[in-house]
Amino acid sequence: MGKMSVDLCGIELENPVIPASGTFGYGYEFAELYDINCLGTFSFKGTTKEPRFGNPTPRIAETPCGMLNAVGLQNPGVEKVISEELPKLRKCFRKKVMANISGFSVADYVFTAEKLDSQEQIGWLEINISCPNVHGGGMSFGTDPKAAFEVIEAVRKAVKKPVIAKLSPNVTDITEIARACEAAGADGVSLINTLLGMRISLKTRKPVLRNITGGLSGPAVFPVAVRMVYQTAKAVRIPVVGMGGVASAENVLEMMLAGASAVEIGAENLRDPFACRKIIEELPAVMEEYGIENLKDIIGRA
Amino acid sequence: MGKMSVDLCGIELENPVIPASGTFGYGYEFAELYDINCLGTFSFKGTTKEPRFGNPTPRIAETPCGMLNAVGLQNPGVEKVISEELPKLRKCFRKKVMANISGFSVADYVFTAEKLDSQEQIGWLEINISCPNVHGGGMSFGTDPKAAFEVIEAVRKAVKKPVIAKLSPNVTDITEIARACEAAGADGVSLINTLLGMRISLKTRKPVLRNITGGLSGPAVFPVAVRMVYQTAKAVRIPVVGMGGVASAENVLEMMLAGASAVEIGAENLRDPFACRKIIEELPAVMEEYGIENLKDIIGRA
Amino acid sequence: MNDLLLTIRKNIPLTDTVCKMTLCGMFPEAPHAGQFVNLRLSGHYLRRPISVCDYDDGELTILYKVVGEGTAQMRGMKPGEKLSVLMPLGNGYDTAPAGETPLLLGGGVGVPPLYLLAKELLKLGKHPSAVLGFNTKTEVFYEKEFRALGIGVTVATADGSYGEKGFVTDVLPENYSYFYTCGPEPMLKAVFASSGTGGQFSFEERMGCGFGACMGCSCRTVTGYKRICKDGPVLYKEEILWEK
Amino acid sequence: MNDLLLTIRKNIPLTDTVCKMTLCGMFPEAPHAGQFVNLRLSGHYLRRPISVCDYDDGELTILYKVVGEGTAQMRGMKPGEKLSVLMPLGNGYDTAPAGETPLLLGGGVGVPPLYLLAKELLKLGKHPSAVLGFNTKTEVFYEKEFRALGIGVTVATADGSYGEKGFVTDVLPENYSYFYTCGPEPMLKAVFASSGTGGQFSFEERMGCGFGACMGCSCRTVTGYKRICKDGPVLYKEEILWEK
Ligand SMILES: Cc1cc2nc3c(=O)[nH]c(=O)nc-3n(C[C@H](O)[C@H](O)[C@H](O)COP(=O)(O)OP(=O)(O)OC[C@H]3O[C@@H](n4cnc5c(N)ncnc54)[C@H](O)[C@@H]3O)c2cc1C
Ligand SMILES: Cc1cc2nc3c(=O)[nH]c(=O)nc-3n(C[C@H](O)[C@H](O)[C@H](O)COP(=O)(O)OP(=O)(O)OC[C@H]3O[C@@H](n4cnc5c(N)ncnc54)[C@H](O)[C@@H]3O)c2cc1C
Ligand SMILES: Cc1cc2nc3c(=O)[nH]c(=O)nc-3n(C[C@H](O)[C@H](O)[C@H](O)COP(=O)(O)O)c2cc1C
Ligand SMILES: Cc1cc2nc3c(=O)[nH]c(=O)nc-3n(C[C@H](O)[C@H](O)[C@H](O)COP(=O)(O)O)c2cc1C
Ligand code: FES
Ligand code: FES
Repeated sequence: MGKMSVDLCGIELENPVIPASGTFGYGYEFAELYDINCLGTFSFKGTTKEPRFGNPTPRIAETPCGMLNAVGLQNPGVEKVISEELPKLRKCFRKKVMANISGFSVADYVFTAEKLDSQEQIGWLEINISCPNVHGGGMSFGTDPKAAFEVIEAVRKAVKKPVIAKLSPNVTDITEIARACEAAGADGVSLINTLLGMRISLKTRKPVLRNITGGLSGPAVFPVAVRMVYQTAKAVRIPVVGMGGVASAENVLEMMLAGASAVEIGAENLRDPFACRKIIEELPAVMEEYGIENLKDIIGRA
Repeated sequence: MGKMSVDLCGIELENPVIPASGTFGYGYEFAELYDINCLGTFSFKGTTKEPRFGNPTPRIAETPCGMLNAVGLQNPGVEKVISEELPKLRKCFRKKVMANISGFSVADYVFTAEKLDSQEQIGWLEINISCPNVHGGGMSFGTDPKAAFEVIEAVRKAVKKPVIAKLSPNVTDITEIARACEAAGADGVSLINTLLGMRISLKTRKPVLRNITGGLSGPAVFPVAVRMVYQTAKAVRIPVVGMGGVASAENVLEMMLAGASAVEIGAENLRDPFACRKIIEELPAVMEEYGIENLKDIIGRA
Repeated sequence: MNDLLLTIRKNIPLTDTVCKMTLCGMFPEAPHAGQFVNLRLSGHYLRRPISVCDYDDGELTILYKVVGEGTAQMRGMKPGEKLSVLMPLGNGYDTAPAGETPLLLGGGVGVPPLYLLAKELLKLGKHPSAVLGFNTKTEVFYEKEFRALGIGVTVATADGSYGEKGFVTDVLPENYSYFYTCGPEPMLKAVFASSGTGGQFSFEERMGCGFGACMGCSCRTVTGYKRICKDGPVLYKEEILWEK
Repeated sequence: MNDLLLTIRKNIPLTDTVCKMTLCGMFPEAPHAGQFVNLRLSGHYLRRPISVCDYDDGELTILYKVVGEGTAQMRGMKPGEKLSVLMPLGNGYDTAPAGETPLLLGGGVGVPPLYLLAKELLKLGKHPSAVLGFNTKTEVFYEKEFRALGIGVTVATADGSYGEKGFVTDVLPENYSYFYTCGPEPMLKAVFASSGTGGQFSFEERMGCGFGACMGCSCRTVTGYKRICKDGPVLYKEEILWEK
């Protein structure tokens, strides 16, 4: 067990760095660039029961220190993920991967989770109850503690692997949702998904995104994410995976001090495809700079 | 009526630019720098019934494209504001000013609002039901539609001047709170106050702010603010004052397209004390660039 | 794809709004016509995608139009400054189906990628010709450079202030074996409607990553979903589905 | 207060971590000792407050210690680069109560403001002397410059590797008429406890604006609330309330 290793729901990660769902595809674009086995693990693109094209374009807008996306869960559907993506991934990634799952009904979530649960490559099921970019699903589960409880309980009962509930920041009290997920049997929570935002073009006088609103991510949201991770880590006993605006080894440490057992990195992968590798490489020096011997020691110590 | 003029609850503003509460003091620091009569109006520092020192320092932290503050409503109390600040202000500002009011109970709010309502200099009462930096007050009114209704209704009944409810973005559905305020008789709403955030120092391994959390403002929050203004303007009939991360004439126009009748500018005044004057000076050229003849024409047109 | 730190060698205006930037450095992988680069600009979160206009060992040329904050910042950059550049990106034009007399149809800042394409086609022994469309005389650029390649060049301006009057589709030559086009969407649609041969179109879309990771730039095609940045920006005529 | 665009003339290291930057430009208002400037750095939202170390018509000198991102960026800046600077800020030291033989007590990067103060006191015909405290020999800076003013200078290092061994409070001279101090808070507290005369203390606080608008830097004093940036950074000994 190295000084960077952490435990995530009973599975050891060599380091806490996890590319976040939706920013790392199913891994190969990055595997062409570097050996992605250096990652703690990664969370693959949000997968649904049926294939989805997602929202019309433009799906991307720039914001100060961040970006909006309204991809809308484009993915080939769980069957194809299992028959095509996972076998390809196996060739370049020998660790357990995190499956990110979305749905539009409890039955959807359970269907997709069960399928993926049976895949040996998969280590964790990250249940996204917080996607702001799909209408009539996703986020509504993540903004109501009862709905969150229901979906997480149903998934938990149907699967064997650890279930991590991915929470929305677009709520009055994220700890309320986190506690509902814990009560429903979640083995962990991950947060934050994107903050709902919008940009308007002065040239067209219309929203930049065809979907009107989109999810804000990137460094702009980092302080909000740190706060929510801090609050949530104090409110639940299960591990918290922190994310939102992480862009450096220093940010990883800050998230862990706030209470994160592991840290996901999203938008930064898009600006700098080598970001996660760089952060992993820089971690030991930055740990030394701040007198941190073992990453496990700082989790939640702020 | 100039091409930049707008109407705010029956009072005409020469232009829509309003320095936001807490970032412009009671005006004189800026009046020493330029003639602040160029402003549409300004919203003075949040005023409470009793004097307050606020929170212990450090109260300020830097974030990517933004800042956290946990000032905690430092102010000399409503009596002194009336006896000392307003007379000084009268010497450098001849327009109606916006009074920003906070409290810890409905009675507090009503007390302070009544006092300020009787001041001729004051044009609007901006009722801050959203300050995230005070414990046991402030924000709880702004995160619960019933509490918001109660305080706004009580203030509305007690005063004559237009009442503008200042809303918190730290809620699941800001339109629900806005509608409650409208139902309670608010003449307008202003949004957003700061998003709750946090930073942790790697050197001390403790939160940077003594108050632990603080309010995030600055360009980082702009897309969240635009989205909330857009949603709120569609949900209520009363005017919406937009703010959050506005830092340029272009941002002012974007907020107005989203639905703002006037625009407040906060943190940018702190980085650049001349920001509001610059924005007002630049507005005509930027309006021309985008073919806008009259600002009133673009409100809510996105 | 590599993440390169390139040095600006030249950065000069060609017209009121279009500038030419040349960048030098080590290029582990040569870009092909129709591929693009993605530039990181300080103070801007997302990179800016710009087509490769020309490439010689050790020097990359891009032409960009100033349309917003990022390109305005680029215009202000000085020789010697460095830029982080992800490249080469995208599929690029497929020269295999060109035939003997391919036609290059460029509109505005759709012109740049066709320049390197013309060079590549010439190297393959083809006889390309080009139609370059602009709004008005003062916006014309790169005519001389295309002519210097020794190929036939027709310039069209929408207002007739220079060259032929009309859109590129108004001045199409009688015979060509295949076409390659890049330009604003209305032009692409017009080309699609009026062209008699097969051809390839280069598209633009707002991008998150530019290398296929985020699904920010997807479009529907006859053969399924494609990412403009990775499976494009060049699509074959047969694949295209026009939306909206 | 003015918002000035100043040009870096020099930017050189004095020690491993402390650098000296001189800035030139038009200064409509001359700063006084104990006042500070607030620097805008690209890529950082808040300005960085730094004391005025020296000022001559047309040239401003600041000394800064590299402690974080902003100061690290400053270290990398080159002569000719421009900086947006709000100045002068704060009250500065009050020289009226100095008496004939005022003592200047500086610790680490608390030393810089005392340099201009020494010059001002000399101009007033006073006979200041200075005690400059550092952790260790390699961190000592500006001793020569203080000596060049022709005043008595004692250097103390906590580890005794240079000058006297100890803290500034360990090497206080017997007689002095008044004192002025700037340095880390533990030092200020020690000076407060051990000094026999009246004096003034310069404080640091995290700042939002630096000019009195945001209430980000308030502290309690005997005479009420004060803003470090506007009513300070210098407080009289009699006003100080130590918190925590
Ligand atoms: C594959 C590809 C090749 C391109 N090649 C060229 C070229 O050779 N020369 C040229 O002048 N332009 C080219 N463009 C368009 C160029 O990317 C945009 O003009 C540029 O990004 C605008 O940036 P801005 O900051 O000035 O504008 P802003 O409007 O301030 O940009 C805001 C955001 O929108 C994005 N954006 C704005 N317009 C476009 C657009 N048309 N396409 C994609 N993203 C956009 C920006 O990248 C940025 O993220 C190309 C675009 C693509 C997708
Ligand atoms: C009135 C005043 C005068 C000062 N004079 C000097 C001087 O002459 N020389 C010198 O080296 N330093 C001086 N300082 C301290 C200097 O402001 C900080 O070292 C500097 O802001 C650190 O910036 P950073 O980006 O490197 O650090 P970071 O830690 O990355 O900065 C993060 C944020 O915290 C703030 N911050 C960090 N440390 C301090 C601090 N000690 N005081 C106030 N804000 C801080 C920064 O301004 C920034 O907003 C002075 C501070 C004040 C308040
Ligand atoms: C382009 C894009 C696509 C995303 N898709 C998903 C997704 O499919 N499932 C999911 O749970 N989160 C998705 N997210 C959210 C991220 O996983 C992450 O929670 C969020 O972006 C905050 O982290 P960041 O600031 O580091 O990007 C997406 C984010 C981006 C930017
Ligand atoms: C230092 C500071 C103090 C503030 N104090 C108040 C206050 O007293 N009352 C209030 O309603 N809002 C207060 N705010 C919130 C602002 O008025 C504004 O709603 C918020 O900062 C978002 O705008 P911005 O991003 O332009 O700063 C304060 C903000 C800052 C930065
Ligand atoms: S821009 Fe990210 S997939 Fe194309
Ligand atoms: S820093 Fe704003 S009042 Fe002092």
